[in-house]
Amino acid sequence: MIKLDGVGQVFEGRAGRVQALDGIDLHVQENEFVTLIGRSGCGKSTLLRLIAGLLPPTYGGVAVAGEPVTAPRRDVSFMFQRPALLPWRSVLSNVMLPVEISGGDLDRKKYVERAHELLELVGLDGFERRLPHELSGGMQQRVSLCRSLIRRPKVMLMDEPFSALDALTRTELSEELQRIQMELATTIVFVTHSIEEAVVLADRVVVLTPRPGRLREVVEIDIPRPRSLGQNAHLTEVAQISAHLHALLAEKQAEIRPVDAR
Amino acid sequence: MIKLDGVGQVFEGRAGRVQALDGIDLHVQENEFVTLIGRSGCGKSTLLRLIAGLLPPTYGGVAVAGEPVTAPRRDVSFMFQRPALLPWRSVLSNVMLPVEISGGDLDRKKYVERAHELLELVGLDGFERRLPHELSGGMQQRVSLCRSLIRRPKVMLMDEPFSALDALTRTELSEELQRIQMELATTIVFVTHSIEEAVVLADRVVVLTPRPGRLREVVEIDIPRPRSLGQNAHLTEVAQISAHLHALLAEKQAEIRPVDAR
Amino acid sequence: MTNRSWLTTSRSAAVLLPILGLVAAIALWWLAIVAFSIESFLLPTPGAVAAKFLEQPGYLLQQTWVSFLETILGFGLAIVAGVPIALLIVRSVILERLVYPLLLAVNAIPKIAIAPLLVVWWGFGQLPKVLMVLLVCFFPIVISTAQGMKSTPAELVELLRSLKAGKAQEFFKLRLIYALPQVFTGLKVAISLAVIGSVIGEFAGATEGLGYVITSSGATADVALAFAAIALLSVMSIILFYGLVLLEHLLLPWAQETR
Amino acid sequence: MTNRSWLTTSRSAAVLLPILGLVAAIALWWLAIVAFSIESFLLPTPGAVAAKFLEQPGYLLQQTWVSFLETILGFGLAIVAGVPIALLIVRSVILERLVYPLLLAVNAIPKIAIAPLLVVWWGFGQLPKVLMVLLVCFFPIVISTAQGMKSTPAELVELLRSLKAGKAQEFFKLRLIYALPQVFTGLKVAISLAVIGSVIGEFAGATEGLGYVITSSGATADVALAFAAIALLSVMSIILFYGLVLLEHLLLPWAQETR
Amino acid sequence: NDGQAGGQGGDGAALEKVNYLTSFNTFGREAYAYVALEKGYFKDAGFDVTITPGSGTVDVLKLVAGGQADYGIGDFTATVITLGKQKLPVTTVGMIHQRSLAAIVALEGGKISKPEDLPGKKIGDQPGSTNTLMFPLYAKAAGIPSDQTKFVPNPPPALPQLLAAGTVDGIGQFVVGVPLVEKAAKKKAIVLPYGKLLPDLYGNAIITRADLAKDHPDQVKRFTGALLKGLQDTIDDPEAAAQTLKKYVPNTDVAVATEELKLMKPYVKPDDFSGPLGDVDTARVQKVIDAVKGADKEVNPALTPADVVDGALAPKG
Ligand SMILES: Nc1ncnc2c1ncn2[C@@H]1O[C@H](COP(=O)(O)OP(=O)(O)OP(=O)(O)O)[C@@H](O)[C@H]1O
Ligand SMILES: Nc1ncnc2c1ncn2[C@@H]1O[C@H](COP(=O)(O)OP(=O)(O)OP(=O)(O)O)[C@@H](O)[C@H]1O
Ligand SMILES: [Mg+2]
Ligand SMILES: [Mg+2]
Repeated sequence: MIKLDGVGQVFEGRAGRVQALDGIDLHVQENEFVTLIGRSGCGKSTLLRLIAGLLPPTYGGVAVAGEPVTAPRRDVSFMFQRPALLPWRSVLSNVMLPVEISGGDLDRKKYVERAHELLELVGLDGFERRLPHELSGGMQQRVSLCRSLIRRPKVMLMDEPFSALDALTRTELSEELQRIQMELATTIVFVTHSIEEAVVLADRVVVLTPRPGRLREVVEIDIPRPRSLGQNAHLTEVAQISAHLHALLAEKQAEIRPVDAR
Repeated sequence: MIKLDGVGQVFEGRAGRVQALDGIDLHVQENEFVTLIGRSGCGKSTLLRLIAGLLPPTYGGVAVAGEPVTAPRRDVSFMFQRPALLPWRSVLSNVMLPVEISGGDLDRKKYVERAHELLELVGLDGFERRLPHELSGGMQQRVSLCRSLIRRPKVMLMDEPFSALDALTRTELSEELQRIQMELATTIVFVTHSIEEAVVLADRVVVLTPRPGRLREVVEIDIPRPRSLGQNAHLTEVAQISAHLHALLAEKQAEIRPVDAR
Repeated sequence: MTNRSWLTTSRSAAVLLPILGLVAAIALWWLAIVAFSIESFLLPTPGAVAAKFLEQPGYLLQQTWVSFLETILGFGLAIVAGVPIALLIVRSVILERLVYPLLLAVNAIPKIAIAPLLVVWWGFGQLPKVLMVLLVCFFPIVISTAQGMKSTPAELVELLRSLKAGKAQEFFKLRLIYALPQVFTGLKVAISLAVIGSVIGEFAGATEGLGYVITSSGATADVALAFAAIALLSVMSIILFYGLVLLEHLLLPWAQETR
Repeated sequence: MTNRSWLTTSRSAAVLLPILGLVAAIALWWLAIVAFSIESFLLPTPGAVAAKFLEQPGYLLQQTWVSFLETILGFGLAIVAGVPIALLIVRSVILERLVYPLLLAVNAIPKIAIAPLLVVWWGFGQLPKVLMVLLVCFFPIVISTAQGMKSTPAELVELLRSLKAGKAQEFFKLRLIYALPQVFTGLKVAISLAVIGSVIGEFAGATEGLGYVITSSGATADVALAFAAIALLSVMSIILFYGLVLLEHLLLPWAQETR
Repeated sequence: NDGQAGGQGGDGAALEKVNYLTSFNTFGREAYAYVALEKGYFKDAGFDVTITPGSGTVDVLKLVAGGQADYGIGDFTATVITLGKQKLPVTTVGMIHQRSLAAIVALEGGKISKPEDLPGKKIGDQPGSTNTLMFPLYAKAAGIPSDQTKFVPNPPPALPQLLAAGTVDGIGQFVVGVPLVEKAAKKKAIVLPYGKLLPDLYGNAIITRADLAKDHPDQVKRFTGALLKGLQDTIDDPEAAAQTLKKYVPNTDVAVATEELKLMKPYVKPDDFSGPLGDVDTARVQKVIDAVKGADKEVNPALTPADVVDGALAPKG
């Protein structure tokens, strides 16, 4: 479904250039759930933006559903690291934005219903008419999550979607996300800083090295689904894999330097 | 050091009023490390803003160092949930902002040195001259962390300071934070969504109920310091307390409704 | 923690204070005349001006209405014409670079110098005055709309692009709305200019309107009458300005101002 | 993924395109004259205007210089006076409510009507012209600076407050800098007005400057000369505008524009 | 009789629509057009006239040339200069003033009381006005050097204020403007009229489109006839004319307007003048043209009276 071929990204700034990504080769299958981990600043968000077609790679090729990516696609949804809500729109109307944009006005009523369902799911029922600045950080993130789910996309790119949520909400929502993925046969690329979350959710965990972000290892997770965060049945397996991933991330710390600082 | 007396906060909006906090009585000792947990939207950030003097409580009294709080104090530092960096300032100059503001120009050289030390500590050396928009989300958060540390405050209010950081950086920085607290005899109120983090860092963990945020329980942590996140020596104790906290948070879910929705 | 008092929060203070400001201004004017013993042929007293107004209130209000209509029409046209041009400018760097010099060149023309030209082309009716208003207040609207739209945060633009929004959607669902507070700033600048534009238009080939009153008062060296007209213009300008402020409050409850 | 071509990215295109725009404008002007057979006493051909300029380039450039100086001085004064007033307006709702109506009232006065007054008070020298420029371009600067400062995000204001920054620090380290892109929008509007202001100032009691050239040519129906002066004004206006654009680029590399 | 076209009083449909421009504003001196309108002279001549205040000779010339107005009033000397530089499709078809109204006006107790005082003084004047342009001729006639008097350009409405404030020593003004100056300054004025020393200069003239004059001479004659009839009534009874003006222009100060019109009478009909109102003397026109050519080098040297006046249409005695 998603194919990355020797992809690299270099940012040129006034204070020098930064090599964010280098030589990424990755193939994500249809209906696969891939989680992406790596140290802060290693290029995870950049990688998602490349796949989404928001940024042309400095070199290498990106393809989604067999077509080279040159612009964003309707069937790919992107949940950004920051909530990015439109300040003048109420919660409900922010969630409805993708529907409006793709002109789903015929089924508007159906979608409004779905929006209400999603908002209830994330615990935001009763807040439909509020403006974003009246919400807490985590509430904003949940609105953004609902927005990325409303259009039932084929591919979902999610950049730390649960970072501002409490443990409990996180557990509930990660279970929900697995359910949705199975139901819709969605392909998901999911960035997280929680190793446990990465393991519990993923079919494969992709580990990036710090600057420049290169593939360090791709770990297959063979635990049967559904899996649950927190008190789950496969505690030892998860702990084992987590320890391994932890060790991977801890490698080569000394290299966390921008290119120009060398 | 910090005293809250029957504090409550009500927000009036176009779409109705929200009771964010109610009847909070809390006394934080000098040099104490208090962590604050609670479900998303329960009023944690609001509570910190009340202590910081950024918001007058709707009712109840707030005092810091024995004086009623009516405005922000120099000896209290606040690390916001969002990075809040000035977009036109380089990383270094953003970190130096508090020094500039308090007119520490005499010791400027000393502070610049300290800023470099802090930036190195959080893995941002080499990025001093970049502008905020050239940084990743986690890098921005680390800059904001350095900013809140530079002035060696007596009281530190930290709102999810590690939420955008990877597990490893989190571990490193939480150790560093404990060291700094001991060294400077700082009083810290620390909001987090990671229950483990809350337990590992705290002298006491404060649990808030969801809307309106009330004190559910205050849990004393008696594990000897220094403690470490991740592979630590007190795994079972931490796990026990965490499980208890988890259970507390899971209570009364049905009540997550705004006042006007009832 | 902000200091809230009756003066900053109440609704009646929001109306009373501006009026107080005006009264203070008039008092100052009077004082200046007395203090520097300014001759009445240069600057009449507020009293003389008020007396002039009371002599023929109906006539003067009638002229005010004429100028008001021209102002509103021209201003409306300027919005209708200016916003699409701003869209084009933001849409394309190339167009921006081609169009701005042209707009600037037209804008740099002292309008008073071409007022007779407009009359020659469009006669003595309302049209040339309306066009003058349009010419005068066009540029601030274009530039502040364009700048406002350009300052849309990259994060929100990326959001719309990731949703594969078309250019039109990007503009109408995001940029234009995001720019509205700045658009209103432009409109507030433009409305004062619009009022002046109507007067300049009336300086040539008009038989009514406040601009005509001002020129014709020259025929009788009636300085007080000229100032009565100017005072009416000021009042009109203030009312239109606060009308925009009100509209802004109604339309943009989300635009948080910080103090 | 944006379309990058030579036209949008290169430096020479940034200079060439505006010039092309101007040339196109001139071509249009010529075409209009031919197409509608506009008589030369109404609108001279670009050729006639150019010929007029070439007849006495030294003299006309000298007059341009005079107007340019007045413009720059008045514009500078307007910034010096306008920014502090904007600070006061943002600082205090009460002051805002008192001061705005006063500013609006002064701003609503058709400046041409008070040009002679300035001459009577300040003589025939440069001063009344500079004051006229100041009067004309003061308001856009005040209002866009004030609005810009008011739109500072609450999050950043809270940051400064949490650091116990004084009001002065809040303004100079945060609000003013945050407002700079909007201030520049105001300056861009103001600079065109400033140029016109100098001309209006020169309509009364001047013996030099482009405004003088226009009035004196008007009296003898030397339309080509008047348009030569207007063309010089336009060029001056364009140069000053792009000077501001350049300054903005140098001063505000952080101000990200999105397209 | 010239009332045939519109004889059936009240039947507006038969009337010809005509736009008329005053020379500048609605000063008292413009009253005659309103008198002609009020007394029905225009209607009797078959015209439905709309009077619009003009904004100076050059604007009037352009508006007439551009077809927005059919008739207008402008200073004859300024018209000659303009036509000497630009080919405008307009012509003059009669004179309102047989003598130039141009004058230099000062205040009593000031620095100017006679022509000999002028050198070294500052005179405020409309840029390029007849006063400024003809000053060398005037100076020559008065026997004073012409290059020692400084003219400061200013918009006309400001001139009385400048004089009253003492910013200038004198101003260029039409003699009929004197009451206004006196009213503004609250002082007696000293008047140095050009007409006294330069009797060949005309004052205002009636301007119309060249094609109208060529193709419809009858219409033009009917119109000028009606207008001059109003002019006659006006100088016969200035007070009544001022009242009429006030009826149409409510701001009019009747006293000042009456005063203006009284002053205007000797210029419309000088004592030594025996021709009909509006008379044009081609020889005098030639002299004016020569004078203008002498004063302004940019004026087309080939300019002839026929280029500026349609002598055939001017009223004949
Ligand atoms: N400015 C405001 N206007 C109206 N309501 C507000 C405002 N700020 C906060 N609230 C409401 O107060 C409640 C508590 O918000 P707060 O930001 O304190 O939550 P929080 O505990 O920090 O949540 P999170 O973990 O998601 O950051 C929420 O229901 C929110 O909607
Ligand atoms: N617009 C930009 N200009 C310059 N450099 C950039 C830009 N965007 C990202 N970078 C750099 O690219 C690198 C990777 O950034 P990215 O945002 O992809 O990191 P990340 O893995 O998402 O980090 P985090 O976990 O902190 O969000 C960083 O070093 C950052 O400084
Ligand atoms: Mg990221
Ligand atoms: Mg919060």
